[in-house]
Amino acid sequence: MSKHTDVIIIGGGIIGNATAYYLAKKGLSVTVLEVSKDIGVGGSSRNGGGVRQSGRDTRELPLAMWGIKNLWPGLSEELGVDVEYTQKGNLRLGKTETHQKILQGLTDKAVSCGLDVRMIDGDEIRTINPYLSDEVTCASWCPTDGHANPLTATLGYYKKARELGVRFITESPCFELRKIKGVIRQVVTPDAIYEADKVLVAAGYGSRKLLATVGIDVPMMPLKMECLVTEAEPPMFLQMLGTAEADFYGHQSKHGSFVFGGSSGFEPFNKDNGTPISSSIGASCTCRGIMKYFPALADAKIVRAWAGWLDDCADKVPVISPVEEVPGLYIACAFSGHGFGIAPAAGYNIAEMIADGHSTIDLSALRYDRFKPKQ
Amino acid sequence: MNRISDHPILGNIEKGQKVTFLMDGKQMEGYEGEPIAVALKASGVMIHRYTQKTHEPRGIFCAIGRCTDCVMIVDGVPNIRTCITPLVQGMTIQTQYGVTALEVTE
Amino acid sequence: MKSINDRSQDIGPFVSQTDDAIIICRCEEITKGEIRQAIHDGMFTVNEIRRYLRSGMGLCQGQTCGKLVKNIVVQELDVIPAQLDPATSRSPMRPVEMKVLGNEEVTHV
Amino acid sequence: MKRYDLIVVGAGPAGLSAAIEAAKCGLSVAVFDENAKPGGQLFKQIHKFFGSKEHQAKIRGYKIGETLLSEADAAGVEVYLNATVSGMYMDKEILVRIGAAMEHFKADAIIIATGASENMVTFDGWTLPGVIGAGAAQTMMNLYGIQPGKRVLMLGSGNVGLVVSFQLMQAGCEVVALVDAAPRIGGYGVHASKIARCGVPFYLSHTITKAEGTDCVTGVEISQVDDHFTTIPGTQKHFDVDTICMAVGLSPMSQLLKMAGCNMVDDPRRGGQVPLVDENGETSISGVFAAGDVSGIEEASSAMIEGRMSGLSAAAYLGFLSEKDKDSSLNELEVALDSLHQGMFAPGSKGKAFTKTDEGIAVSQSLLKKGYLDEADIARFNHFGKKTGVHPVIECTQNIPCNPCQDACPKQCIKIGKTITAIPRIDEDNTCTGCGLCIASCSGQAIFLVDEDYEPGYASITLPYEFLPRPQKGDLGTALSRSGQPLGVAEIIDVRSAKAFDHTTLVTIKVPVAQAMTARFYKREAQRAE
Repeated sequence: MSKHTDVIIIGGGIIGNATAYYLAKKGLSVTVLEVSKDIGVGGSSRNGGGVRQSGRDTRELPLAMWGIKNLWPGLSEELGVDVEYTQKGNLRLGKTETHQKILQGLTDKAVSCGLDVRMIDGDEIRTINPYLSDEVTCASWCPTDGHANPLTATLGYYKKARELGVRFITESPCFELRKIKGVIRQVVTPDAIYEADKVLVAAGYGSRKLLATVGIDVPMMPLKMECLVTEAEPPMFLQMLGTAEADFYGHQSKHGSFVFGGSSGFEPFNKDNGTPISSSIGASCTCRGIMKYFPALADAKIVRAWAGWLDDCADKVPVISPVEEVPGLYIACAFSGHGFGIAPAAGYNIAEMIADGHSTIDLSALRYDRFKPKQ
Repeated sequence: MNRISDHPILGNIEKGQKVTFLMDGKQMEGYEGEPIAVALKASGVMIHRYTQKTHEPRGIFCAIGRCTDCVMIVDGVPNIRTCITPLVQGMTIQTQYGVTALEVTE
Repeated sequence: MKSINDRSQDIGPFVSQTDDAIIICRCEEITKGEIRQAIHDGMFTVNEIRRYLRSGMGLCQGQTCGKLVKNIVVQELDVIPAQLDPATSRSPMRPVEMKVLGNEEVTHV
Repeated sequence: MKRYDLIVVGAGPAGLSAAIEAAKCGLSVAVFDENAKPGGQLFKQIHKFFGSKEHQAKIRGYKIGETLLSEADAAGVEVYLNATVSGMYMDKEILVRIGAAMEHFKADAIIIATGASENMVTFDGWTLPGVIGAGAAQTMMNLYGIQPGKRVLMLGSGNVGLVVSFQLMQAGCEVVALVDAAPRIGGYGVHASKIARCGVPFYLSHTITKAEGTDCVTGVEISQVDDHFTTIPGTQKHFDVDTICMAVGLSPMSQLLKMAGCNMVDDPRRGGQVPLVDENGETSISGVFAAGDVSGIEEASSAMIEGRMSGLSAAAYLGFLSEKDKDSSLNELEVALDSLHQGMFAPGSKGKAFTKTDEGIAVSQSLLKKGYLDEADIARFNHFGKKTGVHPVIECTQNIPCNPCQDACPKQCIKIGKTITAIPRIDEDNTCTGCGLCIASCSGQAIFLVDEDYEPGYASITLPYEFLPRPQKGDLGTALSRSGQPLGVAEIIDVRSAKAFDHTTLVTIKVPVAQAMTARFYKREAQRAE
């Protein structure tokens, strides 16, 4: 097989897979290079599965809204894999006045972008979700938000892209991007040098080191986040949940298990032993957080906890951008822990950007060169 | 009766107090401290649960708390590994259907 | 040695087998046929199969079916077992109630 | 957070042995085990162990467990029971579920001795209640005193399948057949012979094709397999059973090590995913050791030695033991371990088909295929001239690491020599007194005392008996052959029990002299010879 394709995508996560699929659908030949042994190993398989618009920065909100309107509802059918998309709303919960203020601020911004989201009180919250503790006094409520299964969505894009002829190579670490005569051309791995007319770097935090080989930087930090999942429970509620303090988030899956992410407060300082495993304290902290809101879940058994590194951007918003300084190079990284919900829309628009030179949604607010020092 | 009253090597295997418990509403006897699964087996109960998807019967498989096939609803709580959960006087045990005590009817 | 890293390699068409209906993952009730089909959908590793089908993600955390799934992949892809990592090991090693997991000393880091 | 010099995860033979050695060197040691009872699988092992004195040969597993526990206690080891290690993290920290709380513990060294989990095979109906693991059968009958079933079919002819089959019969269950897909019996021939002489048929090159029943197992169908383990149509056989028991091997339970980031390797000879360890049992993480089945499937005797080695290594790692003292102790243990690693069943011999013993005698094909020796085998392996008066007949024909019979005989009639795997020889210059200590000492129950001159026309045979009810002097029953076939009436002429026999009853039967070398078991019910 030729080592040349129209496009090389570095990173077999949901962004890379979705972009590969939409590019292949447009008739382009694509190679996806994934550093690990598994497809979809990074944040794509380590998130809470939220597909929400509320609570987002206004710069990425248009992408989120467009994706929920145009892609998510038909995604299972399109990919031939049940991505378990459920659109039953998102509750972002609060207990204190401070929480109320945080939520109100987010809500006001979203409303200005045309999103149907509003603040509701404790009684209304409990009519939507009767399992919430009485301590919960306020919430932002966005009825068009929802959740999906990050594992099947990521692998569904992979499966479909593979069917359309996209070549996926796993365990293929990329050392270097090489320009030939001023334009991007080569991707160097230990086994081979791959060539393409265009290269998309969508490798999470790993993008930073690789982009440095062509003199480009995205200011981001690796941040270890932890998730856990319970045994299957009888159906309780369908909303996606979050909190003003972001101490936990999650939902009940179609399978019946609850998937929750959470934080211990030490995430930026977490150590790493080389494998993305949970810390000794993370899952316990998340459980305490959950029980404060859902006392009814106290008896639910945790069967698994996991952790992963997310690519936390300096301004908490992704970089989705062409790189004019390196013609042919594109970047999609720094999703900062909320990339899953916008992944289909991102993949679709990146594919347009690469194939057509412009995208349906204006992504200029997410450019790589937006970071400016203090004046 | 499938309890071993006398064993050529182990002699009489020590047991706790005789206790009663309810299995799907029916009173049964067992020995305190022995795994629930053992007491059920002694009373001839083979089916501990029916699976969620295909409603197949399941019972004891590994007997050491690993396979989780023998889970039942114990005192109202589902997914309790009966092979390693000690029997207590007055326990209420229920056959588990999927993850609930409600029989699935199709 | 054949590599499993090239995901576009030809592994032949999916041909149904007489024992495809046998349950492999007892907890999540995943059959051999579903696992074989997943391999033909491109899921070449135990982790990918697990994420795609939920095999090994049930209450027992894959303790019973881990090796069985791996053997099916070995057969289907015609590779040797050492080429395939088992599913990632995760805590807690046994199911534990939220109220218990949340009940620990919190003074240390 | 509580902190120890050494934390051991797993209170089985390896873990307890490690803890004892380390504590004796002065380390503060804590052992964690998820079970209510310590000892791991030892308390389910009611058979006598193989090996030599230093390996605790001829002692039953549960007794070894009791000894280890009291030694651990004496050495000041803290044993946490019902304490499930939930995860192992950086900085040698573990999170343990104890009761309704999680507790964090740290140590300067950690030994993982979590043992193994059972492998399973799949067949139509394998999820039905009544299909169980061999470990489940042992747990039910030997720990909790309940029969796993009335009529049982065993899948797997390795030592676990053979030993558990025998234990099932001891628990009063009927073993209707022993099935294995391999063309020959995997475990010790002596274990196979114990069940063959009770009449259990062996079906080698067979596998289970179906467990029958709607709510639970009511029957089983087996079929023959070809050289590629594919079932041959039309070869089905049916048995009415209520229980199907699987003993198809073990896998190391190495998840904690993998999770902690130890370098792992898939090694089929060790049973699966194992940590990469150096000669001290130390993993790729400094101060984290692995011992016992978790680092490669063997048996409890090896696990105990490996455990001791890792305990000493941990002690040396933390400066409680000089390198010199460690090396000399390890060398001694290495020799003991090596002696277990010899012969036909050594880890390195897995899968090999031996045609001759180390002594150059052709191995018994009957034993490998049917579980018992045929008459030609008997002639080949028993070179004794005189047949006057009582004398031992040893039907031990494989090179296995075991020698208690040599130590048992007060008259030195039985010789094995320095190589523990040698086949025992009978020294004809020494005179057997018929004390029977050799019979009771033989973990394989392969020694018989025969007296062809018991009465004119009749021979006496003394055999090991571990079933209830015990026969009584004067009882009339049936003599069974090595394959469990009825030979004719046998009269019980002596029944001996003694503390030294450790629950093995010596039963002496009187049979026609022609059966002196064929009758090897006694059945209580009178049964006509066919």
